Amino acid sequence: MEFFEIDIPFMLLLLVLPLIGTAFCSLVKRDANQGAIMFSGFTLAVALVYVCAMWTTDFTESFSTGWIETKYILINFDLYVDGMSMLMIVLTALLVFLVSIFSSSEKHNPRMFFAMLMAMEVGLMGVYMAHDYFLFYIFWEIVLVPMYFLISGWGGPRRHYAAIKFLIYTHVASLVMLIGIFVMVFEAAGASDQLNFTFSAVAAAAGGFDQLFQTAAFGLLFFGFAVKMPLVPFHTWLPDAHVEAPTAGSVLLAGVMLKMGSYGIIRICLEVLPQGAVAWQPFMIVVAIVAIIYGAYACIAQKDLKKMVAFSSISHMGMVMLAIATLSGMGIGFAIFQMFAHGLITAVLFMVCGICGHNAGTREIPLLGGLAGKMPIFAAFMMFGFLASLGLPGLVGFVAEFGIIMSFFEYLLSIDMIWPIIFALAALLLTAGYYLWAMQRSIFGKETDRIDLSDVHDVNKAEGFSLGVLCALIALFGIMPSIVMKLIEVVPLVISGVIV
Amino acid sequence: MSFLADMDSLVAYLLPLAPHLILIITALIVPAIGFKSGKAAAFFSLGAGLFAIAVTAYMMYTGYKGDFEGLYMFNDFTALMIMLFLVVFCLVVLMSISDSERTKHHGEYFAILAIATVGMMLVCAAEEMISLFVGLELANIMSFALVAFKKNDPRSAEAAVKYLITSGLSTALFLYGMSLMYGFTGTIVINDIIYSLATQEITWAYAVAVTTLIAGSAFKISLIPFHAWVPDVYEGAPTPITTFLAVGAKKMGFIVFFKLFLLMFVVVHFLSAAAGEVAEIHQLQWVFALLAAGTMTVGNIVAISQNNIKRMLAYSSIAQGGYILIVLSVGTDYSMAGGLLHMITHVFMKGGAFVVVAALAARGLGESIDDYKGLAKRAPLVAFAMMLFMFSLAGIPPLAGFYSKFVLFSSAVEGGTWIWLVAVAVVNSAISLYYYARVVKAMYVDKGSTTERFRVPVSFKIALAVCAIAVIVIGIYPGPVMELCEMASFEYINGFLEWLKSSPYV
Amino acid sequence: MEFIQFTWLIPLIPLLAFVIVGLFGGKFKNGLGSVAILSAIAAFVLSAIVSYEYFTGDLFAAGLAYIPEPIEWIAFGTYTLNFGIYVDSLTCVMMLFSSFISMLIFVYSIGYMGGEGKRKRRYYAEIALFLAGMLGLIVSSNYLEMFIFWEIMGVCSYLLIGFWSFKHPDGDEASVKAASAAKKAFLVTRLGDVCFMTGLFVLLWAFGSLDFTAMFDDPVGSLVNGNGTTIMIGTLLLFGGVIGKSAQFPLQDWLPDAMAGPTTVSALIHAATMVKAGVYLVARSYPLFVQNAEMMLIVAVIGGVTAFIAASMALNNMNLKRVLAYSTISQLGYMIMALGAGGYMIATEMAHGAADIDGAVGYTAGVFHMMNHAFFKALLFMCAGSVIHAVGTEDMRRMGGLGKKMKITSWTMLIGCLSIAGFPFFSGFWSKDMIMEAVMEPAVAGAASVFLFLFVLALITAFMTAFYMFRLWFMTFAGKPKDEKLHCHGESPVSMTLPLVILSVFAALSGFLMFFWLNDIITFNVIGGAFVVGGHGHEGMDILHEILYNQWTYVSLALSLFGILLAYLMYAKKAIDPARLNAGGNTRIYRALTARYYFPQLYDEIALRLGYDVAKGVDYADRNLIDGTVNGISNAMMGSSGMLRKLHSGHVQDYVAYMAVGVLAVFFVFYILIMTGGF
Amino acid sequence: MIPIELFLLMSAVLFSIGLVGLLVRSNSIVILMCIEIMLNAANLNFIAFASHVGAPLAQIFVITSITVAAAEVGVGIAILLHAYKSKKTTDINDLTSMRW
Repeated sequence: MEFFEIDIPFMLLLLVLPLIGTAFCSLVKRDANQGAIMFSGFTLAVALVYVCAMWTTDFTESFSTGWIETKYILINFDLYVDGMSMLMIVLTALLVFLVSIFSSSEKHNPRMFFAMLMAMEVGLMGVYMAHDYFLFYIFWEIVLVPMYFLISGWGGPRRHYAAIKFLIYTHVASLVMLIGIFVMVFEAAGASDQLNFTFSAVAAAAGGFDQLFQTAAFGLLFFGFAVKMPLVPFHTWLPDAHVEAPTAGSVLLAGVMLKMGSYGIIRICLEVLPQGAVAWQPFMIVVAIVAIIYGAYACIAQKDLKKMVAFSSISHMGMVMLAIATLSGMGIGFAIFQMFAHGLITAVLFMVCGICGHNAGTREIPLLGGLAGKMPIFAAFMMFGFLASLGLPGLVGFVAEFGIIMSFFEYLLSIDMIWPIIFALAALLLTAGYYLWAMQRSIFGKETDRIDLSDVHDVNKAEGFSLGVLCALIALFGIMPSIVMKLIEVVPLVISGVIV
Repeated sequence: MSFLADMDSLVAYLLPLAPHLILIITALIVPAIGFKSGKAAAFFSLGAGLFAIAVTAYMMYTGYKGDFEGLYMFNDFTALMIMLFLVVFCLVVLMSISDSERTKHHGEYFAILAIATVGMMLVCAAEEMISLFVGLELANIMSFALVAFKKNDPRSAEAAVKYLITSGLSTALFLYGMSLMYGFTGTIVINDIIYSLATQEITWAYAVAVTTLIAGSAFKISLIPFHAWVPDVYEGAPTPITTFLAVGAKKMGFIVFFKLFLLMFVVVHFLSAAAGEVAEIHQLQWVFALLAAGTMTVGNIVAISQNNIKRMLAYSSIAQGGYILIVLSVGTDYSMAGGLLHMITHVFMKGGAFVVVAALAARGLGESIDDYKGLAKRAPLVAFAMMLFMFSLAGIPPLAGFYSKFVLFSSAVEGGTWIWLVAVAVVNSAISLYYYARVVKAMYVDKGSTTERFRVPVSFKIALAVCAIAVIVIGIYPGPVMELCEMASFEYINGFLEWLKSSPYV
Repeated sequence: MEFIQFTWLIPLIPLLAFVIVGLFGGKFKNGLGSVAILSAIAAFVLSAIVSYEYFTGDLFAAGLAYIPEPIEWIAFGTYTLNFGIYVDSLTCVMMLFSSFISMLIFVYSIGYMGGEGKRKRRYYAEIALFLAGMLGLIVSSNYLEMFIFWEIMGVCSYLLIGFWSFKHPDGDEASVKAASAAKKAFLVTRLGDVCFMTGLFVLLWAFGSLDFTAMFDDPVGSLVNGNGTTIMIGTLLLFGGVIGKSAQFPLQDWLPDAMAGPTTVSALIHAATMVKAGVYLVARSYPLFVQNAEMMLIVAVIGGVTAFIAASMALNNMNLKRVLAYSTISQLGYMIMALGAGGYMIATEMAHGAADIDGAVGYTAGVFHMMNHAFFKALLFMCAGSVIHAVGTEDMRRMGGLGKKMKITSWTMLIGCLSIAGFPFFSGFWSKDMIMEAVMEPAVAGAASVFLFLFVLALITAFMTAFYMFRLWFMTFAGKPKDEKLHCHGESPVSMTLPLVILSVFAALSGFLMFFWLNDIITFNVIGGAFVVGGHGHEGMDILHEILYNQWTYVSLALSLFGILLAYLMYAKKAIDPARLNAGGNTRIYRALTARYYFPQLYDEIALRLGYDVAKGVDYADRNLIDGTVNGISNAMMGSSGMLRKLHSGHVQDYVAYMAVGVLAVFFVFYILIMTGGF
Repeated sequence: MIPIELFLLMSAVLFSIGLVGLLVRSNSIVILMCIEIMLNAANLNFIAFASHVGAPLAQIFVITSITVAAAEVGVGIAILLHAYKSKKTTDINDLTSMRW
């Protein structure tokens, strides 16, 4: 289309604007929050223009330029955007924008804080756009650093422990993933002594990978992504990180960072190593189911509201894994849908938790109670978020869950083994259970006397705005899911073509 | 006219040693200047160093290859290494300009420094054992003196003594090894030695010779368990000299390894390939792999619990040595390129870290990590630079350290034999992230006792700027440097293979 | 056809009301209740017009449904899920009475919720959404759409039951109870909904679509995958949803607790909306259900058992609203049983390959009873509401003699009781006897002796119903006040009594509709192998004849009259002392009844074991096993670091020793490798 | 003519003596002397081989290494003196201020 003839700068804007934002926020004397809002707003606008263009004509944009080319190594600065990455990009831009507004009243070292937010955005955007393994890995790692600072600088009491745990744990995972990348690239290079790190080159050579190699490489990559998602039993960094992280950090962490894992699985593992995927399918199914049930049960036992939400996102990412593991176009499509839906919903949940901890002074469910009396709007948002998260029809979460379980059901029919569907259904019940229980004990019932509610105040304007926007979107996409589906349709059909 | 012709021939005759000669002359002149003012001496030697770099770069650029009496050669590999050492030299000189720890003898200081550098450069260029040995010892003996240069600090003297004794042992081992080697091979020309080493079937005496040789140079690289001297000496020495040892003298040992063993493996593989067999792995490669694994593991693990930042950096540089040693076990020219690249980046990131330490010491900050708390508030730019170096050492993209590690590790994946080694290295670099992040946290997250700002001397600022820019630039656009390293390694190995093909052996 | 194509407005109007009230209600004193009421009125008027057009239109004459082109909601894989409108006679009846009754309840709320102040806004918003959900469910044209509204209703019930979950008029205890009741209602219905959803998966896979149009004409023919058994499984799962929603056995337990909400909400849930949805689902999915006779048998049995159990539990309950709740459950049981019986007939005949099957009495009876029940149950609840509004308690033991103070309430309630007890010529009488007949039909046909058993249950239930309803009435209105402290401030305001009067008229007379109008509307026939809803009904006179000349009618009539008499003797005349019968409430059966057959304990136990205990275990494992491993590794690192650094003792001779050892080590490793020739 | 093995054995013994001394003696001057012994063991090897194959190169090597050793001792003594000045001892067991 004509508009995108000049797209080279236009596509890079998604990376450059946050980068400028980072510099701006870290350099300005004051009003860093304004800067962050402004630049993330611009980015969001660009992303929206893109998504509109995409929605009218389901096109895929790519941008390529040479970067490092030597005798032994070929690395390009390749960017590529299709429906899946576009969804994630929009989500990122949106969430960063909203959290900048949400926490615009940050007092402690705001320059650094907002600079870190913008840096996060750079990394995330990069991950979802990169089309070269080297580039992909660079952005993948860049994301860690600002998150480390956010947790360890603005976090709760045990923040140092949580931050370093997060850093090391995920770093190990990404290094293992890196080995997987090396292996793949070497295999792709074959006899020629130049290692070509571009997605396209590896994908082109992928046809020649034999089953055994694919299985091995898949294992390496899968571990890296599984820790990021995270799947049980590699999840323990997540609850700590979430509990200690500031609200903005948690929102971005759960909203878009976890998606990096599933994105990687779809984008790399499935596209390049389909036979490996087939070999690992049973394992993936089991892991996914374990994650779903385990996460749900862990939620029930939690005292801390935020920790509960953290475990719930483990459970929901398990849903994503389940959908991917069906290896069907439909399943992968709904996996992407769930990634998007969970991004929106979990943002609401963590914002609510943040407000609760900030306004009521504690997030300990046993200490809370009857908040709805003092903070009705907060209670309304909380209820909305919880209901959305437990898959209430008419909200975006339901569409994803319905599709995922349907595709899982079809998969089970295809292997003539129906009973595992029980787990997926039980998860629905458990989810409803812990959310309702938490709601009953925190916002309903008699007003608590265990904490002093005399001077609690309801959500303020900024928080209300961000929450309102998110809730509106949740409802919108719940009622008209085809908007999102249209973007996704571009992707999984391609992938499912690869699946053998 | 004949005189001019003679001049030309003289120049042509000495050209292979041009960089060395420049520094030697400097070393002869500097003391005289040093009597008047230390600063002047510093600037003179700095200029000389830069000039030498320029000359070397130009010679390399023109593709000059030369040979001095079969003793020293000049080719891309040596040029690259010489430039590396010259850069180290300049860096150290920059750090030493306003070094409050040194009270007098400025001229001698820089002279000795220059001579030590010359020694290392000779090692790069040496073509036969005597000149290699002389170069090694030159660098060695000079470094004792330099380590002891902090007159008013007993730790300096202690460090010097420890260094003297341990390195004396290593010298003895090395020499003993060489003597046995001469016994087998009957020659002291390195290429011939390599060939006969590669072809001879291996007896226990052979093993003794090789072992002692390895031990001798393993001391320089501070491989486990030849590393014990490193933390003490690094801590006790004046910080510029610590830098010199960490990023300079260390590389010397690697060059010895490259010269003797890497080429030996190349020969083995070449011959087996020529004989149409599959290239089986030489036992020494396994030895080196084990040494590498042990070194990086111990270095990183011990570094975790260090509170003195110089000791911490010491252990981290032990670990870095372990990473580079991967090259020896892999033994491809791609991996050697990675090794050279990591040497270069290591100069800037580790050197930069030490520059920060020295700069802060010049402003009276202690060497304990706790003294760095709240540094981001007090000296933002220094803190930022330090963060860059730390993350670069930890291998966080997009910094130089990441890229060199990237190449290094990726090279070991080839063939699949050494993938376990990569796994070890990967786990290690994850561990290392812990103590590097600790420094960053101290600077950025923790609250300091005071927040009053201070500025560091300008010479340190320049040094910092150089290192930081290098770290960023090599990280973001490593192409050119990478090409240099590839050229060097390719030229080095292929040059040797050419010689081998032309030699009477095959 | 002008208005019928605006059917989609019917659910949309209350939805808009919900949005408006929810957003702006806070600004106004009465929380924009007027908007909600207007929306209900509009919905009713529109549905009336639509129904009129449909019944007068030629679609109805042709026995077809009005189905406009649906809009695509979402498409994936090979499936397309739509959003559409489906109007047939069943739809019309349903939307007519539910919107009408809701309208009345809304009006009634003006008085009843008068004291709620700022929280009216929330109340009106939620009931508007509730109505929207119900109407949407009624007009929806496929199962997924239905499910969505179904769930929305579930949430509304959750919110409304928990409306007093903080600041309950009866104090904190009650508010805590309300919260947990709301949670229970949602969870139990959720259990049903999960079954429903699974059913959707099965059907979607089987038919490749969820549109009624695609599924209802000759279902077995239109199968993409699977066979009759698949439909059986699918319908069974659907029926699981019904069990949850309409509080059938064994999931009947949430409904009595749901009384914690405001009485108007109870009325809404029991009469107009929520629990009726289940019955409606069965009636709507008749074409699928009648594919398997066993399926219908199950339905019927569940219904009968529910009817009996619930009625028995109502016998000795002292809480005004709870008695009504149990009666609701038991009446729902009736409806389900009737539908099951009728469907069983069709199923068996279809199994014998009959192409034309005359409409099942069961279907007619079930739907008919559902309508009547809507009227009199709404009436009863509103009366109870006005009583509670007046005296401020729900405990019948403290009431009595209210008849004099609240004339209108007592009389209207009497009508309601007569109607539900099946007193001749009141609406309940007709529908209940049709149900009896429907259940008897297969029994005498000898198709299944099970139905004989069910019939007996139904008879006993009829007796019990009469008994406990009049027990309720006598304890409340007859006699003299038992509790002097109990202050009753007279009759309720007109906004509350007016709906009572209107409803009492319907409750009394709606039964007669069957003879000149509904007889040709609430029907389900198989004609030429196709299922036809509406039309082809029997003559009203035939039905009347059927009922009056059927001896079983008089048996049941006798039983209910006996029940009324017994209640009179026990609670009005005090001739018989109940305490003598139940030994002062110490007999095992009495305790079992008060404990609702120990169902609640059972469920709590299950929830505790399966939910909380397992969760504790998982949490423990998470903290100690998994995270313990992670921390253990890092601690091991630290520890070894602390140990290794001790090796650097500072004695240079140690260092020399290390080097010497190193030389030896390298030598031996190398030498061993030479011997073994590498790894 | 004396077989070369004897020379090798001799040098090996010398080397070992030096190493043991290095390990056990605490006087830093003596330790320096031990190092010298070890270096000379190597030199002995060279001479032996040289006379064995009759090549002059090795003798050059020996001379060089003796020179180097001399330089090393020179600097070494200076350092020991420096240490003695600051610590007032030649016992290396007192030089343990830096450890761990």
